[in-house]
Amino acid sequence: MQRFVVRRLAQSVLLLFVLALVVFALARVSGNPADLLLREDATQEDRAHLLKALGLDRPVHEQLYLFLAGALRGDLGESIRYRKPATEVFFERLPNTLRLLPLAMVGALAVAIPLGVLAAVYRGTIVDRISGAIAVLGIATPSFWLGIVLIYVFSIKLGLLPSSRMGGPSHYVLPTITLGLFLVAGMMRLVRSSLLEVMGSEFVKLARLKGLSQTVVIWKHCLRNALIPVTTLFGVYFALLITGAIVTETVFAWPGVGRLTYEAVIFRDYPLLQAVILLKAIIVLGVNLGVDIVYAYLDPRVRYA
Amino acid sequence: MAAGAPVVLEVRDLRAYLYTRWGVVRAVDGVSFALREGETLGLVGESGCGKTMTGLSLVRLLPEPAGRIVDGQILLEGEDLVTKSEPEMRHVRGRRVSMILQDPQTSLNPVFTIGDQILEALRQRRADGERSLVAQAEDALRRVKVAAPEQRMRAYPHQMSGGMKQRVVGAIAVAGEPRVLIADEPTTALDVTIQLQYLALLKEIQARTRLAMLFITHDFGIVARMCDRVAVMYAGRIVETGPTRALFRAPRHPYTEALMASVPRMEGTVTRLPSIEGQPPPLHELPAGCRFADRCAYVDERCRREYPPTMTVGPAHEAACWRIERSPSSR
Amino acid sequence: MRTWTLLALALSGLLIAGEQSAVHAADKDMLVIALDTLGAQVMDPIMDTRAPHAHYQAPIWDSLVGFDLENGGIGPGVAERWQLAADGQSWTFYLRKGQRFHNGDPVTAQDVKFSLERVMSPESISSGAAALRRAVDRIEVVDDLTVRAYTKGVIPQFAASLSRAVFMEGSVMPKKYIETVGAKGFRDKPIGSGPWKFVRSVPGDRIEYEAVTYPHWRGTPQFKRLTLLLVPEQSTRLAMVRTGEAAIASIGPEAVKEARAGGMKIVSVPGTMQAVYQFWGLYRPEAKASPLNDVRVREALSLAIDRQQIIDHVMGKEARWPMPFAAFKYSSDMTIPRWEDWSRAALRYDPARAKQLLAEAGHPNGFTMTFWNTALPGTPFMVPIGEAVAGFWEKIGVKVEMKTVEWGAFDPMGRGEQKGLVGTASMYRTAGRPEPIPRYATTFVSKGVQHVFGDPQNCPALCVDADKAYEAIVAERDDARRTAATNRMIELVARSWIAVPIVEGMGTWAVNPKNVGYFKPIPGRHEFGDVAERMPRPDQKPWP
Amino acid sequence: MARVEERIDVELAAATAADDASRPRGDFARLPWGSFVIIAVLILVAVLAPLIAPHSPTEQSLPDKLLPPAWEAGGSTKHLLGTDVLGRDVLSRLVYGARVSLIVAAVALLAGGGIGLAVGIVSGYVGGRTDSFLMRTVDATLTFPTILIALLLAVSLGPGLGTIAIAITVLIWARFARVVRGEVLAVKARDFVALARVHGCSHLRIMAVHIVPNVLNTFMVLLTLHIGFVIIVEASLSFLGAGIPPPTPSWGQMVSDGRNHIASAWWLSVVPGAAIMLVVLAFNLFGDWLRDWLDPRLRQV
Repeated sequence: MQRFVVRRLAQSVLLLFVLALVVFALARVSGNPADLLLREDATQEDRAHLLKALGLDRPVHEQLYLFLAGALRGDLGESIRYRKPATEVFFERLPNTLRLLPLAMVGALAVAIPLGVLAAVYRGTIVDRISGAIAVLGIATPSFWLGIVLIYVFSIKLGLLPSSRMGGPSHYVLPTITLGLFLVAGMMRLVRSSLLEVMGSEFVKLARLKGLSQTVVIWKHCLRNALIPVTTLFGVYFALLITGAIVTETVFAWPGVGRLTYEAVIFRDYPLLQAVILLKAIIVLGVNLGVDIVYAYLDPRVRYA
Repeated sequence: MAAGAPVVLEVRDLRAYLYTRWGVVRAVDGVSFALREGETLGLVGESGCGKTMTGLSLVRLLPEPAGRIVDGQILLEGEDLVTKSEPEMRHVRGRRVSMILQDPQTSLNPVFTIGDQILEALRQRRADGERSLVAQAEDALRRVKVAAPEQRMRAYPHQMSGGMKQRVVGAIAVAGEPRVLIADEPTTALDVTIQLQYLALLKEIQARTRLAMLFITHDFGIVARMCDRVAVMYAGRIVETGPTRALFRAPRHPYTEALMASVPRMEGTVTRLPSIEGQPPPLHELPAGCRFADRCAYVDERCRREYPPTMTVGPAHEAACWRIERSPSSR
Repeated sequence: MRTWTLLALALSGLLIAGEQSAVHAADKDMLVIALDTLGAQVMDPIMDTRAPHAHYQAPIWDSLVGFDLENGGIGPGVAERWQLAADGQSWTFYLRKGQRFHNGDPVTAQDVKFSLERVMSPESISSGAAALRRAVDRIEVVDDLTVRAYTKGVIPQFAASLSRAVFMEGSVMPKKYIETVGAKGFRDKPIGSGPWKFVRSVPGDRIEYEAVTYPHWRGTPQFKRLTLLLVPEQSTRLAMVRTGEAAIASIGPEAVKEARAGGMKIVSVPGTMQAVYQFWGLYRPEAKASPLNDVRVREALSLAIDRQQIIDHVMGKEARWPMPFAAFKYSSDMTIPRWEDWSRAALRYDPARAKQLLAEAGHPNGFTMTFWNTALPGTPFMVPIGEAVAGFWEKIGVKVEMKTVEWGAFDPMGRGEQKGLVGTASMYRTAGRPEPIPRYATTFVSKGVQHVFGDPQNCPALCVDADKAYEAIVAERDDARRTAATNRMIELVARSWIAVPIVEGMGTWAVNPKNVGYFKPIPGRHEFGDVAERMPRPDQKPWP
Repeated sequence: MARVEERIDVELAAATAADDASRPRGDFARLPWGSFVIIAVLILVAVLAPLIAPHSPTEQSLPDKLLPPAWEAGGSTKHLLGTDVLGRDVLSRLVYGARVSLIVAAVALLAGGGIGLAVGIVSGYVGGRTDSFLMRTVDATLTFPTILIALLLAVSLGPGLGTIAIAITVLIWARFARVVRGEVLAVKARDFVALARVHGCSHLRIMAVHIVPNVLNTFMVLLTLHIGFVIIVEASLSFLGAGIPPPTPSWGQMVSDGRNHIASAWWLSVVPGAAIMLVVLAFNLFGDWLRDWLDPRLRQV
């Protein structure tokens, strides 16, 4: 297992290096933060002063060298907007996202697995149709619209739940549903189809031949096999979510890293943008590595040499 | 086995159909036979004649939602399995009727250890408790001649050979000490040397437990070695049943005759093995009369019109063919 | 499988429980204001650049020059009064007695000198810093309560630039405190002399303040605590006000109907901005052939616009008929009545006359033009206004190729050689300022950033006149003559139809009458950083 | 070690391809007439937009802004589905919006899908170091904020349909590449590929003749199932202010603009939202059916 992890880390480092270059270039092409900070009546001289203060007056290759050298030391520069180290800004916001993300994913699993199993076992019946409808709903509903409708219904009309922002457990209900529905749709369909695939295999007959009940056969024998692809999808969705949370964090005023990415892009805050994308990539690669390890646990055939 | 052993399993006019997109497939279309304690009945026929479906019907494991038993009785020591509810059937499977499937590669759950899968089967039986389940599981493996059972218990299916896995499946099948064992071509996926060992093993188990065995195969060599009696199936029906010796020496149904002719003989020189022209009729468009009519050398106008009744042609030897009526003692 | 899910749920539960307690909606003593942005959310006046910091820094720091609370513009602040020296080269400020910083230190002239110098220091990136560096020669402490600033040349609106009414400068910072704890320490535990003390700042989420316990010249707060929330999505801000989680929320005109439907009160701050459209680089050779170079065409484009419909329908009546470019009812140095009459007549809706002018100019069935539609930060309703304007132009036969662009992408195009904009029109805005002339310098003077009349290398007659007119105003010491010169400049720009006002926008807020009592905003100032201390409790002063 | 990597991705391919495969063994897979009709209507509306739409999508009449749909109080039959904030006819914008959304979806899917297919085949077939590098790139691309690319392109290429399509393409190709690669691995493992190699076929021929046809049906299915995803991404980009710029009507922009009027003008976001849902439903059903129809294994059950 060690050799696999080491090889994977080596690949990731190489990839992060390439990603750093790409982000460095892309950010600078999208505009200059100085223009956004200057007032309309600022003269060229004012612009020069500001660029100097922000360290953007240096030639591009020098900026690149400073950025990469800094990155090796773990210093990703100072955010132009927040005037403090970009990593500090990122790690201030990360816990907020990590409060919402796992909850939405686990919640989605807790809903998707039973629904997926029911849809597979009672294929073609009303249960299957309902779960199919939920799946389409999940795929076809823009999350910002869902969030706003949920706020309108549950906090304005019914006054049951707080409308937004972080806070006690009741603050987590609506954002988790908004984030989770999209996940439930994808995962449920996967659980259903992979379960159907497994239910058709021979060892299921053998299990029933042992006199095991239908539920034991499904929940023990089949589900264990069916969940293997779900773990891989878990990794893919986590990567999507960590960027996709921008919309939900905006609607529910959740100060997470998704929203931070959006701000960094809008304000062309180069150091912050570079830091956010690199740190997110590290997290995603880490999570995917974790998923592969869980994968090995689930599927004995895949023991890493 | 003496003919007088008590009948353990009797199948009367069993019909099991598959409702598919292309119409109703009449896989088992009126099958009847009896199985005695300690006896091995061979169920023989070309692939697609419905023999596997017959086996699955006995344990009520026809593929959902397409397969359904539409008529007939399956009497296990007098109790009709067709009318039993699913929970009741759960007590039958593994404890009173068990089955060995064809492909060992896919019969075992890849993500559980061998030990887990055997213990699970043992737990289903009324635990007699005086020795721990693990010890019993190791005994079960020893009985099927698996070396070093303690290590093997912790192994995963993909770490074992085909032959080894089929032994484990066998151990699981007999763990519950069933009265009837259905073996659906258990050795087809194994190579020849392992085949013989496995068949000997089944014989040994049968001798010890006196269980009745229904052996489904298309290989006459195995039939000759393993089976006391043989039932030949064609297009969803049994066309001839009788003691193995009688069928090999004096087959009375043209299809059995043709099958026997196409088996290579040791004695005598044979230039070219005869084969039966044509194909068995599709099971969802079965002809009215005898289903072997198109391919039968002795077909006449009546054969096409009317399905022949089953007639006795010898001691415990029956066949369903008009030709018998026409010349009762042809041999 | 079961255990795996339970384990993950327990883990998340742990994370939730660990976070801080939330804002309780039912807390009577807490005034909650939901804003669409908290800017850089850095507690240091020299570190934020755009308007938002007038929201969240104003409660803590007083400005050297304050507000005229009744009709907008400047008024007494930390300095009770100030005087321009006879030679016009220096300004003397006389501080109000008995002012204290939150840590008890007295506010003195040394603090004022230190603050102004700190704003001009190299690491300061506040947007007004550049203007101050250009204006100030040196600063002298006369005595504990008097400070004098020497300017480079005569700068008529220097005092105004040290007030939040005009620019964002003039915050008075504690000299001794900053010198002891250093800049970082100052930013972590900021101290000012304003009516609210700093409590806590949660990045990207909220900033909490505590009222001072002694009376304050800006007004003694009725609420014990103030919280500014960052809620980026407008429909969410509106929801918070309706549920009472927030007392006040900043909304755009499009949400006014929805807010009223929910029983909220609407507070509109008149004269916070002016939505305009302008033509770029028409003087350049490559734009010579453009039909827009004909003043009759440009006037026709203005006459084609039904401004009343934009006010009533696009802005939901939360807007006013505009004054001339960058001018407002509270503007100084111009004769307001004359220009009110002018705007009624010149900016009228007269499509027939517009078509006639187009025909006279040789375009009876219209022509094609490019129109850049964008919205500056804080005024997203500029885009719908732009769409409406384009719609009106299409109605008189002009084919408009509209390009809607995000502000960060549009702004750089307006600087340097403006190659993308030459010969095109675009939406733009002027901020609510008492002095119109600095804004005229930016757009119409050849050396200005936008130089729509002409640049130093290529300055046609109109550009020369504008430069001369501007010089006349800046050099003029006498008020009456400066007003006449200003009028001339406004006349020149108005008749050019190159930069044309559309509507005067208002800062609109949704207010929950059960959370906060009746209050009046400061005319021209969209932000409430200087209003929070005068907001009464609902029982003290109910809404009419 | 590579073998193990393959195992994972074969699993994923089987799963993700089975992601929506219902494998209705023996189930009566009747033709999804419903989805055929909806898709046909959609394409018809998009093509004949100018004829069908009662008004021009950008024609404003401010006085009759925010009119409710005809069947509600205050609604007028002149505007069947009501009008928006600028008095434009919602039905006409919906009709023209169909055209825009379809074009964006088509360009993004064909471009993104195409690149994904190519990368997937190369990565799957070649395997080894290039394969794992490409897959790590796929991982990283998923973390890339689409909004950055959308904004960046808007700056350099100027706003418009093309910009959005390219931005979504960058997001899509990674998803396609991953699934196609898994499918290629599964196909490569089958005997007939080895057989072809034994007969001395060149790698290119093997890829073209053997690999592509087998991968195509998964690719087709993925295309249909991603239609919904593309429209939703466009809507989210509109919400963040980087979507298809006005005045071009697009469903995503309409839903996003309508969000401020949920209570007072519900139809502004519900109408386009319903349209998106209908289209996604139709394409999903069509995708499911297509998968069964194309899947050789299922044909001769």
